[in-house]
Amino acid sequence: MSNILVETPLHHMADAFMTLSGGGINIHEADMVSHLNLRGCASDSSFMKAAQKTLGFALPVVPNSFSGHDESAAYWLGPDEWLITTNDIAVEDALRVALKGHFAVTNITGGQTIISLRGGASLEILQKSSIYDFHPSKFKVGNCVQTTFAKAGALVVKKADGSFNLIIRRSFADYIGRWLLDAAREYS
Amino acid sequence: MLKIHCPYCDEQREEEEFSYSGEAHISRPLDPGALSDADWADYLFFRKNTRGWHHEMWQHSAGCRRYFNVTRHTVTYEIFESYPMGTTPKALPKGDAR
Amino acid sequence: MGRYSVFSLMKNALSYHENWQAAWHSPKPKKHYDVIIIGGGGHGLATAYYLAKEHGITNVAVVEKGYLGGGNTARNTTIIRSNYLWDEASQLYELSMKLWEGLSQELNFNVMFSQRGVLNLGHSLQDMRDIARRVNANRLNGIDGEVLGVAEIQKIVPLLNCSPTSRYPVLGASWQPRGGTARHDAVAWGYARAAAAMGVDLIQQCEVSGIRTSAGKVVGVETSQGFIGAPKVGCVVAGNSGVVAAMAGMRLPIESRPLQAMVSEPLKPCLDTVVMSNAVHGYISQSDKGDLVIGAGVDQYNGYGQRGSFHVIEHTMQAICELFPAFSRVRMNRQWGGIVDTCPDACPIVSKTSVQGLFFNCGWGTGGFKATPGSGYVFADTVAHDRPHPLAEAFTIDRFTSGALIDEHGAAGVAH
Amino acid sequence: MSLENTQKNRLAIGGRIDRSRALSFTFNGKRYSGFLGDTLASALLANGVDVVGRSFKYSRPRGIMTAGAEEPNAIVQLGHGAATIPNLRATQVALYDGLEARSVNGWPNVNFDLTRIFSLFGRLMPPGFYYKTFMGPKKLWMFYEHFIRKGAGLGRAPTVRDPDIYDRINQHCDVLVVGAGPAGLAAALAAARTGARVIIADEQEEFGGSLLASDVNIDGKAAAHWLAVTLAELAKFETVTMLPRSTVFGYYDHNFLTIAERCSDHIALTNDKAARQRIHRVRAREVVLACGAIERPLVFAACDVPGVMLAGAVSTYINRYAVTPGKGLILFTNNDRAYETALHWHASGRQVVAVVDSRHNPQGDLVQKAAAKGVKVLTGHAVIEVLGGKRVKGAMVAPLSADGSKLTGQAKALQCDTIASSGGWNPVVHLSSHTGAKPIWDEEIIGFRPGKSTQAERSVGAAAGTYDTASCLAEGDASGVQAAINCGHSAVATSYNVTGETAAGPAQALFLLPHGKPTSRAPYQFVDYQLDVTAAGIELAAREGYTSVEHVKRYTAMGFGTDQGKLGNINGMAILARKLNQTIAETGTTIFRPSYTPTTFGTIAGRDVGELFDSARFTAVQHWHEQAGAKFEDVGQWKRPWYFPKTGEDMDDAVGRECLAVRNHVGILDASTLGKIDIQGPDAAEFLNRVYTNAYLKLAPGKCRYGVMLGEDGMIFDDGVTACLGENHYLMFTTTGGAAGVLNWLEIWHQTEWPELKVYFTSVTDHWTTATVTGPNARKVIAKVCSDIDLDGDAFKFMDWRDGTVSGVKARVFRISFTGELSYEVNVPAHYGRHVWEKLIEAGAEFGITPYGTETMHVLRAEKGFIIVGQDTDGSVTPYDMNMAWVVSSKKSFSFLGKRSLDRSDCTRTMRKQLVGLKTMDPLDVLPEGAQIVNERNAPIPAAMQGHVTSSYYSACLERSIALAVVKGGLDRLGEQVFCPLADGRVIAAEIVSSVFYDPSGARQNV
Repeated sequence: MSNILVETPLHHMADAFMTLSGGGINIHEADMVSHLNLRGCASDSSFMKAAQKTLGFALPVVPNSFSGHDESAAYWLGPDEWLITTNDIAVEDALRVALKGHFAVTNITGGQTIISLRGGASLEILQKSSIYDFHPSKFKVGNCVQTTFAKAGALVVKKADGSFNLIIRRSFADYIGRWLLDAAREYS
Repeated sequence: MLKIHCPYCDEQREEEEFSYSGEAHISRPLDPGALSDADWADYLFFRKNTRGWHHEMWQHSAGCRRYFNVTRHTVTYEIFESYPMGTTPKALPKGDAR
Repeated sequence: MGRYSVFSLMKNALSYHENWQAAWHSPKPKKHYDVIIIGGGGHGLATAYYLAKEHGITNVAVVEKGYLGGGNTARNTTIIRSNYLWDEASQLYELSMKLWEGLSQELNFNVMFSQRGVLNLGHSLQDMRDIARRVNANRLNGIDGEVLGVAEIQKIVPLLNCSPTSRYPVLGASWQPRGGTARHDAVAWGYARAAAAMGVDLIQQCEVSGIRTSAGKVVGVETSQGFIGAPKVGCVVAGNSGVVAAMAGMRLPIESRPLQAMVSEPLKPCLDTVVMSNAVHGYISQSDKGDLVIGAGVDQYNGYGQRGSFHVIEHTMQAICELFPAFSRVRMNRQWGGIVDTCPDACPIVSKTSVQGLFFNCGWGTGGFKATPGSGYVFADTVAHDRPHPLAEAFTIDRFTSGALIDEHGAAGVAH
Repeated sequence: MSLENTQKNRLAIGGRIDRSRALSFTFNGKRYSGFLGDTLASALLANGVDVVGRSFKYSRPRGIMTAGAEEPNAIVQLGHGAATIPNLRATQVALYDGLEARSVNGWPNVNFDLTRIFSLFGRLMPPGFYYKTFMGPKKLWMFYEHFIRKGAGLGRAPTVRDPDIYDRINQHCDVLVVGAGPAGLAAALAAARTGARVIIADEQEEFGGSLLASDVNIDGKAAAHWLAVTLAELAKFETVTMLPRSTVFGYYDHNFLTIAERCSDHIALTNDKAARQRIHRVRAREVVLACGAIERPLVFAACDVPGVMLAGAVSTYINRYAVTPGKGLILFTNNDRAYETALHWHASGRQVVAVVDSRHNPQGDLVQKAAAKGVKVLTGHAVIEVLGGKRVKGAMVAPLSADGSKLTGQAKALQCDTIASSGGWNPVVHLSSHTGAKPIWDEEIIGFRPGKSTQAERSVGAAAGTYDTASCLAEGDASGVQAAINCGHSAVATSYNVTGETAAGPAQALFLLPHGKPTSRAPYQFVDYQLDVTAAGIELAAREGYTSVEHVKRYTAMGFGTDQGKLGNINGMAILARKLNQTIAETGTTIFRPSYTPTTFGTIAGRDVGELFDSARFTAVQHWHEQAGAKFEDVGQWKRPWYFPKTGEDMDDAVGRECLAVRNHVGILDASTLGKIDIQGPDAAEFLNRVYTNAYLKLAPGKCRYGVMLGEDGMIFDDGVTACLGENHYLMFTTTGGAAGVLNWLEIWHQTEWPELKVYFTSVTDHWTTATVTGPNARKVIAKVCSDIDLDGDAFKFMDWRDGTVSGVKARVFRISFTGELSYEVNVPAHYGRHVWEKLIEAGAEFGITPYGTETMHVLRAEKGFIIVGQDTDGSVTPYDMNMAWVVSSKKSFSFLGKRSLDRSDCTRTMRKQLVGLKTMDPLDVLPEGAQIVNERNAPIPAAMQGHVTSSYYSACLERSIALAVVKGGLDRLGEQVFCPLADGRVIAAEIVSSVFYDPSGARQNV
């Protein structure tokens, strides 16, 4: 499949993002991983166990938090909804095999992308773009939140190294990319 | 600019994350066919439009996408409580809001 | 009532304006009237005026909980047009337009009706289809209207952003030359003065707390100034319609929402017409005082607070700056909110009710000001004859049962 | 000429200006100098400029009256060209080098103003004169209005795009402190020390408020020193945000406040590096309002002559800017505090002609102090009229009755060039009243104080009517402590030791001064300076029945100026109250609304302008479309290829070519924008059965079905194909515009009405790229790129779908058709979208594959009579109206959404508008979309309209025009002729025909 062209939603902005680096803010589109939407009943222990067994870690049940690690993570989206990001494409089928009863696994890899936001100005850029309170005393490592981002939406993730990930929809990526470039101008 | 508690995210969140969805506790008739035109119209269009404490539906559209109920005062805009679908609201505070 | 004219002005100037008569008096309510109008806004006062003038019913009281013209009449953006889509609506608004055209003279009170024209911009192919449909319908209803191209629009509004590369480029517009604006307070005052001169009692600071009925008939209203009797009661209370309906044990297909508006600081003339945009969602005109008068969208939630949410103001300002990039450095002087009574089909209710002698005139939503004369005219006729005026037949409350809604969302579009 | 010596009123020492930084500026074309730290107003006063503007109605010369936001007269236009700013207050403009300012009124200039002629007719322009005149003859108002508009307005708007950018930032804090005077600083400090997140904002150039020009000592330090120490401590906290030059202009629900920060206006007219202004959207848990008070002038005849100023403003100019704005001062007061102004003036080495005190026996320390300095004090006297035109020349002073209601003796003239006026102070209750709190009249402070809080907010210091520094600090500290505690922090109180303050004796409630003549005949006694509202005007309004304070405001325009009545409204209400023989409390006040001071449009808009005005959504194939030269159409937020013109082609050429290519060969469309919802769960079929008009229980895996959704009102609101992907698994296609609405529609019914149904919905719109390959050659094209699907017409039928591999990518292929041709909709994950699209183009090359856009799609589907929801429907049509009875199942046990409404009388009546086709008599006539339909060629106006044209095109393949329309009873009128009268006068005749123009049997899509 080496002759197959794979295009991430922001492939065309890589250079523009590069021009910012060195300043107070560093923006880049993360490498592609699988995105799975997982639905199921959090109070169904067999479902939760099966998911944990397959993923190697438990699904988060605390609102606005995520579990897992760099290779594979699960983000709380709602009381019965999670986003799984993983660089192991086998996870999708493994979940379908492991889970029983009423659940749903939906592959949305093509529909999303992840933007990494690091540097001293990250917090201020988030404040310019979103109404959520990202202050370190409120939004800690291990937190994630779905909220508005400019006139679109994003799942904002606080990573262990203090940097942020924005998980966004493909069709809005170009707009959000332009918004970020505009917001970051004064820091570069 | 309302600040609304989402019972699922269990946080106070900004109004811009939510979509208003009208008067709460209006359930769809089980047998619409058995209703008179007038009764059907009442379900479809007629509303309390309360001036005071109002039970209403909101969706956390930019968040967890869940619908829930809010008891809000339509004059002071004070919010008394948020509560999940299918649950019953607390007794209303005595008298008017603040 | 002394006639207003440049001569009366000069005469009074000589006596240092010490001898002007009151425009109206504030009597205590009588025990009984032929008709009580609840609500002393533009629509209520116009109803009382036409009851007296057209139907000779002068034993009328207008009861107002605050001060005359203090509700939406004092809070709207004064846009007047009649280019609605459906026959029923456009004919009602056109009746209003014709009344506007002679109103200052009829009332002997200058309401400053300024026919500077109204543009409704189109930003998408579907917008343009809807505009063409509406303008064609208007012309066949005898209402003036044209579809304009970008070049013609730019001539009328030099400061409008007509760049083909903007986010939502202007593709064209509908143009109603007879549309325009008026001085909102003057409309209420003019009707009040003319009605009072014919014997109508204008009772301010008089809040209605109940509607008394007997055997399915209305017998009067309980108020903060005591019970006032009447065999006919007309409710013209806009945002508070639901509250008054509840007093009569009724519900209405109406929800009351906040609607916000704002004005800039006064500027020298820079915008000579009214510009409205549904898609970009802003509308703007310039008052004679020089303020840019701007309307925002309706807030999403029910509210009687006469306050709305700030992000609605932000979106409106973004729209104005997008349409008029040169206004970006102009400053907003004042911002306020009203309560609009919105119907599911964005059309009003002018109707009898299940209670004999109780009438409602409401649901004008965001489009009430422009309708003031026509609304008062047909409602007075409906109350006087106890049957809908021909132009009001389509606007009875029954339409929500039969399903004969008149969906004007397209033409009503943005709040106006 | 050297810069300094133009400044005749500048003191040699003192003030907070930097004498080492001289700045040059121009006012009305004349060059002046000032210093860093000046405002435009202080610099103009330093230079002895008296007349800075002309009044709105009478065009009277006006001078600087105040030192702040309440300034009504000194309204200027800054700069020129694209960056010009209208209507700024000179008192709030920080001076910078090269600043260029002009008065906004006065022609040809403020000192020699021809429009002054109008004031001769002043008597003919009482309040409301517009309403009484210019009425006839009919329509002539437009003529009068033309001239009235020319005369109205203040500054001029720019005429080209704003060169600056603006920014918006969201803030969340425990405590927001509004105002950085003694009370605000004490509050901020108390809260900050608890570790609370604090924001403190002040509209002025530097923090300090009254401390910037105060003689008191705090904890043994001079006020200015204490200020410096306090600011330094605040700056140390990471949790504290300090915002000078930042006006809190609005207070909204649930403690949401908006702050406009002027980032660079003190440096230059524009900012090419970053945002010129920035809005802070603050959500605060607790709010402390320490926004101070505004002095109230006394109202007397000709009190608007340049040289009449607020007493506090005079002190501010002397102490803060080292400017004494005159030579000889008369101080006119009804209270003790104003005496400080006389002392400051005296200390600056200039003459105090007299203090005129309306009170008969004032005893306060300051009164003694003044007397001790040898200042002449006239007690029980009043200034009743000002002498002079473009500058005060003197004052008529007369003895006054104890209650201030009448004169008790002859007036005599005193010479002076400055009159400092003080009628007491009005707390700034504006922000608190934004929340809906009604201000309360307080006889104690002779002013309105903030009403009952409706939010977590408290007013302190002068804003609450507390005027001595010691109490301000104490109240501030207490409020900061309380606010922090309410936020869950533990706090301790601090006490401040203030020395050097003189206690003030009681003031007198006095507003309008009597004159020898009655108010109606006295020279103008101005209340609202900017709009020329006089005491006589207010009394006239009352006389004419405009007795509500709101009526008076609207009838006289009092308070409608750019100062929003900050200076004059309370006086106006007091005058009205007296006229109506009621108390001020009974009279009440008008409601204060945002903005506290005017706020720049661009600041409120932020960065959401230009390309960022709204998000533009793109498919994965966008860059290919751009390279192919596509023209784009806005569909909701999406940018969709509209058509692909080749060089020299116009739209009609391109669309004709694209249509023929599809009908005769093969075309390809990017259909990725269609909404797609993945539906899973044991009750999925039951759910679909409830939301669609037709039946879904028997839809087998591998099969697709077209469905229509109704609102509960029975009207069509979306349509699309749903495929059964497997047991309990479906994929629903929605319209492009309807995608979000449909998902919410499904969710709300599931979450609120049918939670017992086991089903999940997930949007996969963005996940899939959908390439529609359609036309007689479609199968050949697919065959070249897909080897693992049996494409045989019997194996893979119309309305089937299959999994397979397309040019190496796992794909889902649907045999559904919106063109009526053999079609394959190839769906692949969007990151492969560009790849698969290009492979399809390659594979199709030999068959003449042609990319086409939305316009061609519209034509092709119209030839087939397929509707587009939102174009052929408008929210008022049922499936029956659309001639789609076949899609409505009457057999379903569950009463699907909207079904009941279809039985209402209006939905079942005859002569509803129904979807039909129209063929123009002249096949080359293309009906304009939106054309209305009537029965006769020359229908009289108003004409009975039968319906309208919803879709209309020239069909290249049928070589004639075709149209879809809704026509009253249309389905029973096939063959009838109708007419479309057009705006250009043409009337086009057309025949009502079936809405299916092409391949009625559907043979072509079924091969």
